[in-house]
Amino acid sequence: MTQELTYTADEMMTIAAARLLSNGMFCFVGIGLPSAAANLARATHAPDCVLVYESGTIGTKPSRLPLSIGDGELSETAEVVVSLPEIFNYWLQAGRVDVGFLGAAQIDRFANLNSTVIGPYDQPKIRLPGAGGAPEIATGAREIIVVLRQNTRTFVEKVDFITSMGHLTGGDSRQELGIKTKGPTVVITQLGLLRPDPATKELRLTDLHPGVTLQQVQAATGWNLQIAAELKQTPPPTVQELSALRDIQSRTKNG
Amino acid sequence: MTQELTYTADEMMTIAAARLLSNGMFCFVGIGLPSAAANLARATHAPDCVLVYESGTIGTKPSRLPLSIGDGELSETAEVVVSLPEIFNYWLQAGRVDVGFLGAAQIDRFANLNSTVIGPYDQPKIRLPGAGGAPEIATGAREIIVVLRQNTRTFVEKVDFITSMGHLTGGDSRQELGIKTKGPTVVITQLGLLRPDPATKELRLTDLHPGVTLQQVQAATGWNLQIAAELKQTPPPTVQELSALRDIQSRTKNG
Amino acid sequence: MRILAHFSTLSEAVRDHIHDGDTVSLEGFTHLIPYEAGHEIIRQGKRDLTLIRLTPDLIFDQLIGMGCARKVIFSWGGNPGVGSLHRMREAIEKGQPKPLEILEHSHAGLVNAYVAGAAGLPFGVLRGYRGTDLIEHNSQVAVIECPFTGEKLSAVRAVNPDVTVIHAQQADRDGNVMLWGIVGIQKEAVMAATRAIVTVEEVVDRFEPRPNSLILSRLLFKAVIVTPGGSHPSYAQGYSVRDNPYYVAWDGISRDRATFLSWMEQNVMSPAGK
Amino acid sequence: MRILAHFSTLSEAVRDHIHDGDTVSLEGFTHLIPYEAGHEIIRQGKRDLTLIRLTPDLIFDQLIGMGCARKVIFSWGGNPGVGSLHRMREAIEKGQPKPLEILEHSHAGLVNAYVAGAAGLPFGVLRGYRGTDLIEHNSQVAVIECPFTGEKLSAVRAVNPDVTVIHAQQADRDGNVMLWGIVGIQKEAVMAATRAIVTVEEVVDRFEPRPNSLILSRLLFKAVIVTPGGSHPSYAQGYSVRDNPYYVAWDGISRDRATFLSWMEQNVMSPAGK
Repeated sequence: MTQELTYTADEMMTIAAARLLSNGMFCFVGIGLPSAAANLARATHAPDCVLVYESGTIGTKPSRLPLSIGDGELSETAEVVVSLPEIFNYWLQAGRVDVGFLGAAQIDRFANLNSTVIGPYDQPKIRLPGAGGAPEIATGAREIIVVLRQNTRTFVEKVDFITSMGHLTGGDSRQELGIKTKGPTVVITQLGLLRPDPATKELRLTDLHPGVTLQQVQAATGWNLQIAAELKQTPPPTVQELSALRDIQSRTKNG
Repeated sequence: MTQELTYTADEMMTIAAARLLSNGMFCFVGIGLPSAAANLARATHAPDCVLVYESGTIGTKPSRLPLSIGDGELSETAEVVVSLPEIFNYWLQAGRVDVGFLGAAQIDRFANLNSTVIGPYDQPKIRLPGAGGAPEIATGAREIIVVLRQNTRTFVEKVDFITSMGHLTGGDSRQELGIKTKGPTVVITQLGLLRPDPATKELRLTDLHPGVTLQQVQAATGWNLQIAAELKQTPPPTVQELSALRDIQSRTKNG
Repeated sequence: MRILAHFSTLSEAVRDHIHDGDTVSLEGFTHLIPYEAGHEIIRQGKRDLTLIRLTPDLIFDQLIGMGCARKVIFSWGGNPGVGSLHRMREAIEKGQPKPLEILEHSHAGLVNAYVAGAAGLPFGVLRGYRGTDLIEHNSQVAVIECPFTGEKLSAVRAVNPDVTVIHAQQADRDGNVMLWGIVGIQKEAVMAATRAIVTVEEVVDRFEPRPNSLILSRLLFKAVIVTPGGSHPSYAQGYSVRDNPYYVAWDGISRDRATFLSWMEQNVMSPAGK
Repeated sequence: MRILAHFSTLSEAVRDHIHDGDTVSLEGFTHLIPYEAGHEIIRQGKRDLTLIRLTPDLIFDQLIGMGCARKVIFSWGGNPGVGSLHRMREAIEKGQPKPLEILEHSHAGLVNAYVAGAAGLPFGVLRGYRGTDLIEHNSQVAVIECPFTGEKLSAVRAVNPDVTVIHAQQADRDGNVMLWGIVGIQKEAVMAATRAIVTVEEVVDRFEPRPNSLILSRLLFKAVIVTPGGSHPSYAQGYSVRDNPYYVAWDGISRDRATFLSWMEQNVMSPAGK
């Protein structure tokens, strides 16, 4: 019998995200957990997953995780470094990106994302950093993986500000704006995975991480969360996944 | 007494054009006579005249005249080589070019230029190469120097096709299209120089080359050409000008 | 973006990626013109192509004279420094060997059509074509008004070729491509296309940095073909010089259809040693 | 275009080219941020500036906290990898030390505003801002319709700063400027501006070719200033590494206005050895 592995919620999220990436995929990555997930995928089952950061570094192979999207190692290990007009216009907008990762401070049931402001825009309660590359990643990448911590402050009935469009008001409302990309296809939290219902586009819980209960998930959601008919159990992190991830992170801390 | 110099009509045109360039001017140059004129200016009174060819070579210093705008020496001797979107959008359209040179197969009294077709567009008598960079040089450069041979086939009452706008129908018609650049300020031929009247914008003969008569000029013009009140005489080529020009051209032939 | 570049032969690449009726861009602004690939298109007898190049150059004169084209999109159609493209003129003026439709831009206009195509936009904007008769004869140019200033500018419809072909100096073993010198509109022509193929002078283990150089990602190419001298009679900086006598001689070769055909037979269709 | 670049000092260049009320862009995407030039702007007490950067970063936090700015145009206003820009937040949330107007873009939007500015166009076009609330709060974004397809896209008004300031690795003796590594939006920011000044790590006789490098013509600069370490705590590839501990420490320094002011006094206004 194998010994039970211990791991953190962040590790589970990162590993769940990495598992969704496959070889040859072209991934638009941000700093933090998405960057860790993409590099974990590269270190394990998807060595030919191509990473691009919005700083214009294409096919970059950092040995440790960058603190900022502009860290020198990203450009030194890149196949090509391009300017910002090129990365946003010729790569992202032109539809060459398979998967974009986005985080947010708030998400609603249709996976619309807020990273701009809590409270009214003109009288903010909390002013957040703002849009960055997110709005165009949200519409330019073929599909979006959202990664964020789930609680009632983040999973809200209505976001205070739509920074990045998810499925707008559900149904075909996204397509009706003339947008052909899929938008968020999965939301990864420390509790499980949520995916939009094919018709209504409302997020449903489809996967539960090990040891998490449905009650915990519902309690961490600011609306009445739908549960998929066939709810799956996320396989726990493997020894290989955990050690590869911890290896990347220890190089980062010591770097 | 100095000995009379002999020179060709092309040499006179080239030298007259070179004299109009000054140090520090940023000149958009084409192949042939304009290229010879700009390099002659660089070799004589305007060593810091900056040459750009539409191939994207900026600050190029060819030792001999290129046969095509893409010759290797243009890029090898350039300060910077930029892409075509950059040269046309960021340099020409952005208004950084002081002087553009244009030739043509036909010109009218308002210095509109045709390099597209003789006869109807859809049933051409002679199909010419077409626009190239000319239409946007004509509106993007601060001013335009036109260089072409003068005869009744080239100086016509009405051009068969406006490839590059000069002063359109005269008066303020050019400005009324929202164009702020000056357009053609001088036309150099083998007979003399013509400049637009400040108000009507109709070309007037302002300078006569040595040995040319008014009758010759009138006979080579397809409309009733106006003569400036103070008609000037072009100073003949100097020994220095001629030998510098011939030097450039002999390097070209032997290169 | 999942199909990666692979090394191929010219005959395979042209057979697999260029089909009758395709819109094909062969770019290279005087420098690095993909002649060998163009000749392979002729040898394979491709038909009804819509050909795009800023400067048709001799390669389009050859393609048109051999009956491969039904339409040409271009912005300057001469033999640089020499004169006319006689085969293209005969096709336009007399419909020989077959009628040729033309769509005529200025350089700046066609450049911005490629830029828009590369950026996935349906149109580009420029302060161009104003006061010219070009706009009357080009349905792909329209007036557009600035929503902030009210200024009227020109919109040019994006070009998105089915295939773009370029020639470059080097590829690395992964299929990344490096070109240097006059880089023209190649990046945009490649990125605007559904498929792109590239011929290169040679394959190197590592790119040496060069002034005025450009690296195009392996992700952009369906096929990379080692073709030394593939841009002759144009040139590849660092490998060859422009064959100016060829350009000058072309005027005589191409003036008469029979002379042209016999020259093509000897030099392109079944050249000695091929 | 007739005034050529000349070598200058930072105090002269800021005095001569940046005036109260100017719109000033300081670009460098995480890499090559012109900190020293920003500090000189603070030391000279410039006021009422409209500041433009994609990522305001600590340099704008410092400029805003010291009262230099009346407006910020930006697209992502955080401390990268760390958290908030506390001085900028306090100005937006509480009007301290003075009210701060903001104009907020996405990266792609502001990038295309610079591109349009560099190209001399009044607006740029992108498939962006769609479905977001940003468009409601930004008068410089409008809907535009493709005249060919009818598709609705976004137009973004061009930015044309009075002055753009950048930091680069090298200048040559003529004043041409070379940068390499992450090159961001610097070319467009420089070319969109009425005036541009550049600080460089060093002057070299000849540029050595580098991968991913960019040369900006001397014709684009009013002043070139040799300023080694001029981008610290960001970095200049080949010369320095990013000072991540500085970025982390900034969170504590900037959280409280008094601590911030005393830090600025000691480290920027009258630093030891200056």
